[in-house]
Amino acid sequence: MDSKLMSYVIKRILLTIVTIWLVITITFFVMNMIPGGPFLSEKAITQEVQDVLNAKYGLDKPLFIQYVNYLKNLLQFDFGPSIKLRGREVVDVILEGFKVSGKIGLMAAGIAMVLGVSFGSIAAINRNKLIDNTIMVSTTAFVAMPSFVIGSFLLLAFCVYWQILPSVGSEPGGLILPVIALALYPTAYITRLTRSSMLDVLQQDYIRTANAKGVSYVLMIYKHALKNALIPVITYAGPMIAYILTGSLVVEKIFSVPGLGRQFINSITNRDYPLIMGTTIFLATLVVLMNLVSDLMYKVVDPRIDFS
Amino acid sequence: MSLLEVRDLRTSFFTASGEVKAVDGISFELDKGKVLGIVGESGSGKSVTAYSIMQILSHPGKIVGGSIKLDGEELVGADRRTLRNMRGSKISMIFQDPMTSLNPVFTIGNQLTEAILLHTDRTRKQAIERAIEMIKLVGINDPEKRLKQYPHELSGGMRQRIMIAMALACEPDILIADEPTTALDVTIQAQILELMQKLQAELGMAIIMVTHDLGVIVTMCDEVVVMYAGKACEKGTVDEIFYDPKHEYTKGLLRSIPYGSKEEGRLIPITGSPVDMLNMPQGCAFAPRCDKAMKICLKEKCDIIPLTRSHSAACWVNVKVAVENGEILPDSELTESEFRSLESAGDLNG
Amino acid sequence: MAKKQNKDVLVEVINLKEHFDIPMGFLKSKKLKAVDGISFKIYKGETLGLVGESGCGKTTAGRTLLHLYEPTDGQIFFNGKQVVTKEELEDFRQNASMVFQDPYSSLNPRMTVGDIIGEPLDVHKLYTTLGERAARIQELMELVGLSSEHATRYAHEFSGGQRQRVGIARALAVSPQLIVCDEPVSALDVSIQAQIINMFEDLQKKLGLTYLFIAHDLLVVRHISDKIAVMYLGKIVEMADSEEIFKNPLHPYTESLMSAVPSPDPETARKSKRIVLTGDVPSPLDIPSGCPFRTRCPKAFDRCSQDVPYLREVEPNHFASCHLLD
Amino acid sequence: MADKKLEKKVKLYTKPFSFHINVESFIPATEEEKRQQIMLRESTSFWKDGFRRLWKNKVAMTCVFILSIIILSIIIIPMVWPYTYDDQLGVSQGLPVDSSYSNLRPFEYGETEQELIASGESVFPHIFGTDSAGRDYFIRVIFGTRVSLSVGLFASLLVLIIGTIYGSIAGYVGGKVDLFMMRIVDIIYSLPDLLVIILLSVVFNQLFKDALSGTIFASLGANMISIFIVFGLLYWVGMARLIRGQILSLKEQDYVLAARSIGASHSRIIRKHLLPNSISVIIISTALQIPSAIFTESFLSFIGLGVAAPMPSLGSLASLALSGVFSYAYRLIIPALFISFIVLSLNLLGDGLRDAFDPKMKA
Repeated sequence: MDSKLMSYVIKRILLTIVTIWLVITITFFVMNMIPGGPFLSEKAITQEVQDVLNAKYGLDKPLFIQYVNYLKNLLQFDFGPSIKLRGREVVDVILEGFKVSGKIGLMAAGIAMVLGVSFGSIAAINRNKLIDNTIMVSTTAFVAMPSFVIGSFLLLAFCVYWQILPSVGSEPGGLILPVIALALYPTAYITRLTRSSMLDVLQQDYIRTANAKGVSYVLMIYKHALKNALIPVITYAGPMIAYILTGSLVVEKIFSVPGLGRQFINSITNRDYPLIMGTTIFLATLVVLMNLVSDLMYKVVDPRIDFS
Repeated sequence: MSLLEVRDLRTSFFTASGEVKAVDGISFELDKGKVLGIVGESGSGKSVTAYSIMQILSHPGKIVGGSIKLDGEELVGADRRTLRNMRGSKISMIFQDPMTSLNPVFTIGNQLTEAILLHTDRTRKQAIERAIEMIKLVGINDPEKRLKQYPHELSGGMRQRIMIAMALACEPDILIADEPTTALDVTIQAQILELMQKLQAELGMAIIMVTHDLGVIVTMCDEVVVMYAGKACEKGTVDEIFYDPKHEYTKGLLRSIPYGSKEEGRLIPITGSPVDMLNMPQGCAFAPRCDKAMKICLKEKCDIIPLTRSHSAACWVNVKVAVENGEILPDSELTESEFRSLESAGDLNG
Repeated sequence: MAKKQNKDVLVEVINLKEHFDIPMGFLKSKKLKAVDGISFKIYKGETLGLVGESGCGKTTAGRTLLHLYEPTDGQIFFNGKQVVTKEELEDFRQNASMVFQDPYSSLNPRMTVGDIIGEPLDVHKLYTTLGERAARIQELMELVGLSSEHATRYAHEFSGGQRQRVGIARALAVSPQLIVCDEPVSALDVSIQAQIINMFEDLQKKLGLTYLFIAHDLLVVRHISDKIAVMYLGKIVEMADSEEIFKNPLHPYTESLMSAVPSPDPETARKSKRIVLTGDVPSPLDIPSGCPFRTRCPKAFDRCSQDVPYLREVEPNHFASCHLLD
Repeated sequence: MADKKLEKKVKLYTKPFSFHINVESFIPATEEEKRQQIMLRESTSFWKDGFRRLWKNKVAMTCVFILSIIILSIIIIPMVWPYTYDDQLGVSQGLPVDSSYSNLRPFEYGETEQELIASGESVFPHIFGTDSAGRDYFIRVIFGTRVSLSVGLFASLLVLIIGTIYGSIAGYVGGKVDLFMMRIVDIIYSLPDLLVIILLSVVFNQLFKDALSGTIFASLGANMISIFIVFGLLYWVGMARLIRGQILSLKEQDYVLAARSIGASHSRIIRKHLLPNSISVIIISTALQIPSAIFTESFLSFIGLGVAAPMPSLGSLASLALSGVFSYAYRLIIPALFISFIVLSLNLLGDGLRDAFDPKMKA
């Protein structure tokens, strides 16, 4: 790896660390703006109990010291205890939820990538033909539908009207609908992205060169065009993960999936502040890291990139 | 029989604002080992002619008529497989911008061996050997290292050399060069032109040189087709075109360029602006800019008329001169046999 | 033509340098020596042609001359004076203007042709009434051969040659003494080039203009220039009267540059012998030591890699920088 | 230099074998005749041209039509409708709650209304029925649309203002200032916006709850205010990046250099050259920003962080309907369809604007 690439990678990693630190800091101080602080429930408790609790969790110390302590704990993956789910650590709650959500998210992302790239290429190759128009109309529609609308419609169709799939995520087969609901939007988006970047690439001079060399149509599309066309698609990988994470909030609510998203919404409704903080930091870190990965992949895949 | 015969080729672009007849009936032949120049200004249809021969026109462009015969085999309307076997093995092409004409995400080696693997029975290893041989042939050092490099790591001149190596790897009969030196500096242009001349002498392929640069035409070509607004207005050998132009546009063009001597004094430009391809005049496309335009020029297009065995032009002025000299009578009619007998007349061959 | 001694110098440039910082990776940067110590004079009413290949610094030299970039080093005298204060710059801007290469990107697509030509008038407040402005715009348009009824149209409705006329009219609006022409015909079709070249010549006679004519096309430069300076990697390698430099090129680079241009005349082309340079122009970020041309010079010898040659008067009024000439 | 030998050999053949020529045709053409052959195309300005293209775009014009109808309805209908969005039918002071008004299906009536109809009076129908609290669902949907659209519009305006100012400063000043400003943008850009919005909404909700009571903002709710603040804090970065890129590329154009060489001031360059040439990009991206803002608002309302009850928005209506989805599916379908139609129309209109005014710009 040449030094320019190295220095770019280092710069990008530093920026990511700064971003994660910023997320933690914002989260901590913003949450501390709540009257009484985030670590105590609102239930009326006596002053003595309050003092004991404060001392126990170090809440009697100045805010900055609390912040430093919080950072120290985070480095050891200690997000503190939940205040609503008695006796449970925030980390455990998050990890338990993430097991389910991660599975759904990964499946949705995989489906979106595969289908999106395929549909997008098909549409671009058959530009302005019936199949292209069909794909474009349907993706336009799916892009315009918020995840909760898609989720609701799927619920209505498959669980209420036809009654062929369970409406609750914990039942067998219950994850099919949430995965579809999550995958639809990114699929549509990747389809459009692939199509437009493919059309762009197909007009490039090097495609003409390949054509003039006598390269067959199929090879031209799958070797010469696709690799170039996928470069912008890679940049969407990061935002897609972010979308799927936030999308899972509503989809898990609609289909009652016991995942991190539903956990998060419950923690908001219950005002379980340590859990909100923990989940926000966890998810934000995930998204920021994914952005880093897709950014680096983009630079590695495209040999042209000038790192200066 | 000529190696390549183009007859009345017509190519149009069907745009939202209407049909643009980019190439509107052009004919020429190319013999083995000859260099034919197609010269014209931007929008004259010279590049479209080249793309039409390769049949690699981009979207709304379409060949709407005419015939292209390679070794007697018709290419217009030929099936995909025939065309694919032709491209890159019988006819190869290089392009104006070597920066964008190589695929940025594949190595030089990958792109060089591709055509070799497609059109010959060579194994991958043999193909790599052939690629190395070609890189040496086009005068680039360190061929093994180049194979692993990406296009952006090379300079413009080197990229054009790679393009040439790629085009010649399968020993084509014809090389079409579409403005191959326009994007390059003069010293690099000289290198590329010299390389092309050297390779032509060694390998003996025919070349179609598409360019707007009259200097490049003079350096490289045996014969020239001058294009204006999608039509060939004059054809002939380099000497005929440059010393005895018979179309007013060619004459104007030759008058308007500086030859680099202080004695030449003021340049004599062609007046007016290039023709608007969407609003083509009814008669000769050049008539509105022509000093010698006559009534007929505005009404009717002149066919391309042979003047000698190798020289022909599409200009009414020639007809007028012939009528005045009594070579042709107004309202005269020639039968086909009379025409043939004229054609075989000995005075043309001398 | 008057004798040299009687001629006034309009522009004098002494040891002009223009270096740019190019960031390279993390906290590092490199100096791009676009123009590296050039000196020349342009006499009133004459044309200095500046030729060289892409990346030789000719465009940067022209822009720096017009104070579009702050010079890194060196002096620019205009009418014997240096531009220092804001007022002097304001005054300078009314005496020097520029014509650009690309007739498409040099005209604002959202402005009418009239407004484009009128912009210098607006900026320098060169009129008192709107009628005066319109009359001046009409005058300018006629001067460059445009019909004044086109003033309300937009640039995209015109062909390349007409657009370039608009660009020239804009440059003339302030009634300048000096016009820097940056490749003004290289984007135009051959048949249009001659129209524009003729116009430059006519305007020079009519208005007594002085040109710095930047181009890569040697034949065009030879046609229009009184004097020619050849640039290579930020330096002037040779400078002389245009006939002299073509008949008697002293620097190996000038020689090969001129022989590289293919002649559009078959006889001349057959007779001429080409000197083909090997290799590419080095990057201006990595200028070779000693003589910058030595890496491609067919006549290079030991000294060329050690000593930097300086531009000196080899023959009367013929300057060159080459160790061979010592 | 003409080769005289060749000249002599010139013999004329005609390709068509017959040949009719009127000697009259060889009279030179006049300049006037020549000029007639060239037609200068009709003069068009950028805007005229763009609007003509837009007018021809059937999809975009359909969207304009749909959006106009929606906008007119959300302005006029609440003024003339006999019910209001927070009017709980069947609930009146001092009387027991008349539960017959809750959960009416479309075109059903409550008990007292049925009595009125029986007595021959006409009663305004409940087109979409009522919700579980006995509120007329049609007017709630209309009002929800109004809320969603206004949020989208104002949030986009906010984004437009902040983004444009920030982006143009960074782009125009350039250099180290630009570098620093864009680092900040990079960081904000890589924050997962919805998570931050959720977080801030949770906190602001707590903070503003008391401060707002009694003011005109109370009916909007603390969440709404938070949404605006959050939009203002986070969403402008996309716009800022876009504008900066635009300004940077415009700055490199020769006509800006030309203006500088003339001696034009910074303000003139910005006013006459940079702004007019970036305005289409600004309009297009604002048009595309509105649906994304509506998206976000409805998302937040759906997870319970949007508008404060009883004020409806399309997202909160869908959210509320979810619990009764097995019995009253249409209550979910209606707002969902509304939101899809609005977002779809706005997206397509934005695409149409882009095609009409800036064909080069890509999503």
